[in-house]
Amino acid sequence: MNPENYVPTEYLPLFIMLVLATLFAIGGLLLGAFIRPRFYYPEKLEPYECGNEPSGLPWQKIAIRYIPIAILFVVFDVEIAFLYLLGVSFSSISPLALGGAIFFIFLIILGFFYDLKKGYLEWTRF
Amino acid sequence: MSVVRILFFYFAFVILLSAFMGLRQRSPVKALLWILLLFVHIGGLYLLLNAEVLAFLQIIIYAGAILVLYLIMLLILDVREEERSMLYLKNWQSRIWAGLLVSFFFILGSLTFVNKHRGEHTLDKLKEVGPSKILGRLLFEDFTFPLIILAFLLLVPLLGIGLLFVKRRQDGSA
Amino acid sequence: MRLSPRHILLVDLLKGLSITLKTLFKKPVTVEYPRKRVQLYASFRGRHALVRDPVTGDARCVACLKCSQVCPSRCISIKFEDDPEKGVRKLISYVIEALRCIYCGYCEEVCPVGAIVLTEWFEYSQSTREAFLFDKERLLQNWDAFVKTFEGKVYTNKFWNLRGVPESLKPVFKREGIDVKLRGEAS
Amino acid sequence: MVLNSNDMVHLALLSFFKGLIVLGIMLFHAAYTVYAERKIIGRIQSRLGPREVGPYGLLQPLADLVKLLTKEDILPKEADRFLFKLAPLLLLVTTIVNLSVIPFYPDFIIADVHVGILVILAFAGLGVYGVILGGYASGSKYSLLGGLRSAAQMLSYEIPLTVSLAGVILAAESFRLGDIVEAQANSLFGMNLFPQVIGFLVFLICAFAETNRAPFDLPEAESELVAGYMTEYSGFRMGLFFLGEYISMYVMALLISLCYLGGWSLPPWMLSLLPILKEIPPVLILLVKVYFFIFLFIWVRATFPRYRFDQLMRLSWKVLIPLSFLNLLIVMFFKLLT
Repeated sequence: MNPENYVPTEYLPLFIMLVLATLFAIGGLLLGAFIRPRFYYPEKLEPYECGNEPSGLPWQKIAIRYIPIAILFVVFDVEIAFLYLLGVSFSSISPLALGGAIFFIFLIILGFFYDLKKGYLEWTRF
Repeated sequence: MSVVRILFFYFAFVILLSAFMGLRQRSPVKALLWILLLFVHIGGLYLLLNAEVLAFLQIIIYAGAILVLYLIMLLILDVREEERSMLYLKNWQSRIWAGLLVSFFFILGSLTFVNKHRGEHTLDKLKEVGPSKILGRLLFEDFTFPLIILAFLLLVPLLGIGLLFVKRRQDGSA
Repeated sequence: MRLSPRHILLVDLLKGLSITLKTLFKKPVTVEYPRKRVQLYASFRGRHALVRDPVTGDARCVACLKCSQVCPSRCISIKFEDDPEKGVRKLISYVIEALRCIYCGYCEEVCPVGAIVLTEWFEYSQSTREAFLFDKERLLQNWDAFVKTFEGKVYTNKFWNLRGVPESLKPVFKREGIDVKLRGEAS
Repeated sequence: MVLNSNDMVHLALLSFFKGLIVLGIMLFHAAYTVYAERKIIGRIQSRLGPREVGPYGLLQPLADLVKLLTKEDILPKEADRFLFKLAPLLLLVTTIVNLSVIPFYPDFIIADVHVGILVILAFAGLGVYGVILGGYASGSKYSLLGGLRSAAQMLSYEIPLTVSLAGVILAAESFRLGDIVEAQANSLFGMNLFPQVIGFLVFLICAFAETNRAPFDLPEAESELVAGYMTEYSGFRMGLFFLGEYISMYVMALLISLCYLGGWSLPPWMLSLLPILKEIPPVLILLVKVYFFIFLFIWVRATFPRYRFDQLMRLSWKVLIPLSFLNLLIVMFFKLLT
């Protein structure tokens, strides 16, 4: 095998599936475009607000509570990447490496429990 | 030209294009979407390099987590359109700095460029053992110490989340 | 946080699931309406009607206004004039706004002559508001339409019999009912 | 693999037809799951469910399709036109692609890649964009809040889901779903369910939350958010969101069956007890498992009331994540013993 002309052909079907799914969705939309009615008037295009006149734009300042969740998600996602790699090579690595990996997981869990104890993850904190 | 070359040039072109378009785009959310395209194509480039695990980890972590964090941040901070005056490339000093930075990376890249494939992890071995297993073994055996440093790095945001709340408590606002 | 074995083993959740699973195999209560019908209860309060008097062929109403006074949603409006010769009131118009009616049945309860009834007729949907403005003629027609489907000979209404009022004090029609079969001879 | 162009065309055509078959079967299933859901929930509520269209209402999905196609397509005034159109596509496409790495049969898989589970996670991660962008682009307050909430929900539940999957990967030492099924068939209990009950439960609960199904159907909390990120969508675009939800239900049901219940294999003790079970075709075994989970999805929806948002977050961060790590430690312990 020569890396010069290596093509990851296993992933070709994945790509084909992607194209198929896109074609299906766009095809459905196009098919509908021919037969669906179009009777637009300004009231119909207004954003929904339970029948009231819409008051202001939606893009206003929203609670900051979503940010800790996103940050934690990033941290855990990185950790999960290593967890998975550890899972795959669990029985083929040396005890020392295993110890390092478990220390890695343990440290993150420790940080997580610190946040939990401090209550940074309470939704109703503020 | 072989298929690999064509695919490589496609990925490289889209990466450069989406980076450029992401910089040009005025709406931050759309700029973010260009960056999403960029990340997905970097994944494709990894795939061509026979780094399957890395390719999908790239998408999972960069596109699926970090960019989502940015997106949520954007929605919360209510930035619909970038302010014109905030364009930091307006003055010539910053342009020079940016140019120097780009050329630094360019030189660094060309210095470390290797035009042949070497090392013990050949394609055949990769196929035999499986790419994920080799990566895992390499990571945990040879890079145990950097891994532990990484753990401490990852601890920083976990401990730093509290800062978000401390500031708000001083305001007294909810 | 509450932590008990009951909590950890999800006993409550499983109980809920078992209840819904049991209902899954029970017979549905739905009656498929246009094909099957439910048996209406006696004196179901449906479309309004003015009883057609078998003798005169007109409404039995004597314009006493009790119904419009008692109506909680004020949907009955009556106009009348005094007839000086006979010394009785004469009904000019009797209008019910059916869309405002809440079907409480006070009007038929209070009526001293059994003129207004809420018939056991519920299929009267219309597509305009005006169609629900029942005047005297419409109300009489409603009665005729109802009588056609009515199987018994004598119409009595459960709501005519007020609790606590002795039988002897009730008007005759409330005791014996209204003879619906006479209608054909009178009109 | 190094292939010449002829082989490549062959592979492309083959996978194209495989993809068509899978897509067709899955769309059929999704349509009839809607029907089954209405029917089952109807019976649970002592109603009859759809009955009017065709015998026993069996043509109801077709009628729904016609309705969705002929419904007006409304682009709200404040909407970002491009993103508004992109969002449902993104969600549906990323969900459908997941099907290509799932084996339905020992040899029937569209893309037999080494990193099957990573592919599913990657595309599930991209699906979050559909939700957030749908909420952002609509230009409505309900949409934006609903989108943010669903995104927060999906992010919070993806962590325990992936960590409990790590236990499965640890047991099989492979990312490929086929290998995971085989490893289970050769294990002591024949399925991952028994050493990993905690992981199974955590995964099950997270599967409900990831697919935005009751009792975690916060985006569809009519009483507070109207229809969440779908509020402004109508017609076929809303249909795409719905289809995405139902297909992701199937992806999750398939994943649970493959990762925890042994997929198309039956545990060895069951086979030795009843040798006749060997005659059942493998795909039927998988189907029974998948249908059971689909039924469970519907059953749970008909039974449990919706969670409040803070309860939802508390459940994920305080209960499920610690539990999933506990599960992982247990699996590691067992693995070290053997």
